[in-house]
Amino acid sequence: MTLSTGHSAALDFAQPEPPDLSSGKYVKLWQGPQHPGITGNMSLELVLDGDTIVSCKTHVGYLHRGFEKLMERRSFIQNFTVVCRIAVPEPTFNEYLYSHAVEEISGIEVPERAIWLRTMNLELMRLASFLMWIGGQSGAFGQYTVPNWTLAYRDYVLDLFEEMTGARIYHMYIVPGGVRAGLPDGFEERAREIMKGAEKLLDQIERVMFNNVVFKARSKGLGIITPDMVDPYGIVGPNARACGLARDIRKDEPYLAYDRLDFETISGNEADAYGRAYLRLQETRQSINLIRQCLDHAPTDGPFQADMPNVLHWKVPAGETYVKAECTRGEYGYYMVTDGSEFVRRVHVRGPSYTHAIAVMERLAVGTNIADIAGLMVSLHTYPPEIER
Amino acid sequence: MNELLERLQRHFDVNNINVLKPGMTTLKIGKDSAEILIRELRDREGYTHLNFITCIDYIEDGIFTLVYMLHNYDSKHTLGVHVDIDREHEEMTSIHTLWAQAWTYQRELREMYGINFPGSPRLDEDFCLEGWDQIPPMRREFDTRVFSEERFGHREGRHSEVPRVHMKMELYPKRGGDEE
Amino acid sequence: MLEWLGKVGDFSLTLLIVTLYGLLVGAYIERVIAKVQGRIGIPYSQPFINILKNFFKRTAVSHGVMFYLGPVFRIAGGIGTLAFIPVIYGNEMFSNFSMSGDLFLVIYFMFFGQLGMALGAGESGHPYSAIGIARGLSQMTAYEVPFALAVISIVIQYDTLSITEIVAAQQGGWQNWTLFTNWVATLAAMLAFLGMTGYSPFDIFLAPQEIPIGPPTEFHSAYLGLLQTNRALFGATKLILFMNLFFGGATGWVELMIKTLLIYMVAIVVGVAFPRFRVDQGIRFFLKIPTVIGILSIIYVQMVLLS
Amino acid sequence: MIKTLGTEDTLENAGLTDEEQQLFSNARPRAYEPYPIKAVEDFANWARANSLWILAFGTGCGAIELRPLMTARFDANRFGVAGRPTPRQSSVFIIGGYASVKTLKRIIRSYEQMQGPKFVIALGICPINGGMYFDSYNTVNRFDQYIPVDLYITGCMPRPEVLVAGIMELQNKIKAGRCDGANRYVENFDWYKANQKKVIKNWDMPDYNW
Repeated sequence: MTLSTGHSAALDFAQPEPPDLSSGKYVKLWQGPQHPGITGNMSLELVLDGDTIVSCKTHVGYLHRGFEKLMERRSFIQNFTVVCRIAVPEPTFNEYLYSHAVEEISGIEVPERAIWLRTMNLELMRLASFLMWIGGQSGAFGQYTVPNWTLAYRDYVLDLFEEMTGARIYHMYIVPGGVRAGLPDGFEERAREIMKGAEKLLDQIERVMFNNVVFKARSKGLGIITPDMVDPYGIVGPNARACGLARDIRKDEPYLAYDRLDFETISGNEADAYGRAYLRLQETRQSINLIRQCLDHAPTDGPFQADMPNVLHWKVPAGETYVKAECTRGEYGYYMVTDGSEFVRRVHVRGPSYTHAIAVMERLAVGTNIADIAGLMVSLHTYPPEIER
Repeated sequence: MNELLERLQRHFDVNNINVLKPGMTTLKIGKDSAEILIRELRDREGYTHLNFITCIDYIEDGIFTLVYMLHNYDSKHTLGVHVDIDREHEEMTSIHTLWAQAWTYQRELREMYGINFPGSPRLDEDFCLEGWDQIPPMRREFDTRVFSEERFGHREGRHSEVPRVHMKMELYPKRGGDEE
Repeated sequence: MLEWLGKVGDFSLTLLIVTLYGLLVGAYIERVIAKVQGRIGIPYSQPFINILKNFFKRTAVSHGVMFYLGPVFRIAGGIGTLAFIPVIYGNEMFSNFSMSGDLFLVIYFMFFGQLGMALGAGESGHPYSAIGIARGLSQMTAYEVPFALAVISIVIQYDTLSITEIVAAQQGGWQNWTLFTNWVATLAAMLAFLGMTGYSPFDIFLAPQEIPIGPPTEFHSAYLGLLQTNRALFGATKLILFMNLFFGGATGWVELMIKTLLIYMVAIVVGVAFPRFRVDQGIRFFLKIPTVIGILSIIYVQMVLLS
Repeated sequence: MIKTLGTEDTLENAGLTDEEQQLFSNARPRAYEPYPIKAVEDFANWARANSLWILAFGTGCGAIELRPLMTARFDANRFGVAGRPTPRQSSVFIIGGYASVKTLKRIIRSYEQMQGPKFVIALGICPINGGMYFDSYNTVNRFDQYIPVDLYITGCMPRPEVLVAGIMELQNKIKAGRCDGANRYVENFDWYKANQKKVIKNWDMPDYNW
């Protein structure tokens, strides 16, 4: 399928005129930050005409901790405890990308076993995050059975993390130079069992949620992203793949062990909320498949950590790099500039929600019903901490 | 790849071309022709994806280096366009007409570094901070630790250590932390 | 006079039993939902503790006179509805103030509470309350159409406006229940019942993810305690009304409990499986199939049963 | 309803415009007394402890472990804990870790709208002394300078098991009548307000959000 992704002149991203609130025709409504229908701690400033939204403004910054500033005054190894806190549902991607950027600049080779363990860790993270997302999408449309199932099952995946890394949420497992530990005894069998259960759960969810007539009625036609929006709006990940673009960093520019894994980029052809949700369901299955492959191929012995300089005196040579990985929401990137000192000069974290939650959301929200805002928001899979960092 | 760089060198005053790794190159261009270069890259060379815009503060040289990271999905190549601007007259041409998310980045840079992008929409609205009354926080002269202790106080009993010094004291207590 | 006072005393007892039963059945239903979701769910005492807690709150902010009166109207609507429904058939003590023509009065009272609530929530000034009210009232208008048609159908069928007489006509075995004699009207009414209970997919006026719980957003402390009491009472009352109209009524408390629980289950089975409709979709739903079934039920009565 | 009390007992509401001053109450909050009969108070505390409604406001990363807590695996519903989407009806405010200045303003607003008795649980080390964000320019270091905290739960993230244990501890404290954070807030109202206004520079809300 060929699609035009070029920039067309017809698309204009001019800010719409603010509606005249004093006319008494509109209602201004803040959705968030204290609102159960919002993803994380952010808020939408909505102007309504009846039930229809005429203007939407995203407000972020409620979780701003100034990570990029903090990292400039922490040594390289101290940074490592900070980075995973940037995104709570997927901390592993921060760990990996930070470690990868440092390794790339200082030329550290990561051992083979660590590469496989990292790949497995990232895929487990994708699985856990997708499970939570499916629950969120279902809950946003008022179906509370599926979130209970998926969140409970996500806990089993978190148990795997706990075995592997010692922590449920903030693993701090992928360190510069490798990983912190190998796999415990019996991990493989337990992981396979949980993968089996996850597949069964996904089948049930497909029956309960995706074949549900009301879910279809709510999500079909909601928040359509056309292919010519993708590049001008910087849309990445499942949101872009759902409208037919086969773009997956894992396939296009393979990192870690992804060039040795057998998988295909999934792309859909319905770019509405339903299409995106269904694509993510398939990606969840893909993640399960990839975890199985990692379990098959991962070497069980050998070093999992490269020789590292004394981290207390660690000076990384001057350099610059941009590394990226495919997280559940799309391209997650770390841009790092070093100047040869013990401290990093500049780190910029590129989160996919940056554009999804602000530019895309503000455009897609206009004209939708107030009832669909929560569903639309979740359907774009936005997560505020990676916007404001 | 080299053809592209040659083409760019023919038409623009680009310098400091730096091939960081296969699939990623950075180059530097003057402030005035940067917007035209970026537009050219987007429309003619297929760099249709804007990864991000960011800024590096080189306080010792008195410059801000703006970094526009562009990506070409067809050639799978990332191009970093570096633009130096004066730290005292921090102003840059806005590219909000090229990408829909560009104004968000510019709004962030305005807040975090104080860089002005004339014409960029909603530039002076609060982005992350609210009621900020200091110099922009990401500038290197802003000391976040001092500010934090002044503004938010300090709880008795908490102290933080430099790990290197702390580990020296732990490992070589008799020698007063002297390693040698 | 004394007789009348005794009647009030009897009604108070009914009210107490029905409210307690409503709270208990609410807890049970919560536990059933929890089971479907893989949880254990709340203890049976939880609804009682919640209400107690709300009455024990030490501060309460008022938004005006109507804000006070909203929950009062609501519970008055609940009590009023129950007052004219005979709870146990053939038992003088629990037949309340049932009289000829009470069916219309009951339907009126069911509206009354909602309208009072609408005034109270409107006074709170919260935009989500206002949206919730608009949604709730429009949905109510929509589901009242099939319900009213079904009621008209059985009124024609039994040729009476008295609930007691309708129940009396259904006595003498399950084959006399409206469910079997006039299944078309029962179907229309049960579809309306889904909207009436406010579970998914028709919980659009509460909709936590959209308009944080809608009309009662600003209600708290004792106001909320009253609303919760009414929710239990009104919920049980609606069940009793449906049981009387369509499922043959009850001659004892045990029969009442079994029947109402089963009727409630209809809403729960649908509720746990479906997401929520958007408000326009919900209204369209009621005005399409259930309304058509409602009209058909009248035709059915006229053409089949009475010919 | 606009409450206007005597001048010596009112708040200034200096952050509001004249027009807005008409809309907001300027009354001071008052501490609430326990019921005169001890048995009634104990019974009330028992009811309060067994019906903890948590405000659905994920102020920080701690919110991520509240979902497992409320859903099938840990199911806090068993203990009478439920989520509540509006501050008016909730009695427990869970501060999910660090509080940035922008969020702190919303926390204050939500907290003051909650009806007493109300309780605050703070998760992690960040609200105690800043944690790993001790030098951040946008997160507060000592949360209890702005809002009184009844219970701290340690860990980053606190695991759901710890949250359950913390909730039980809170229940014990409430039953023993030792959760008086809301009263402390009222008694030291001026001190709290001064601290809040020290960090929140654009104070454009009433001094007490009724």
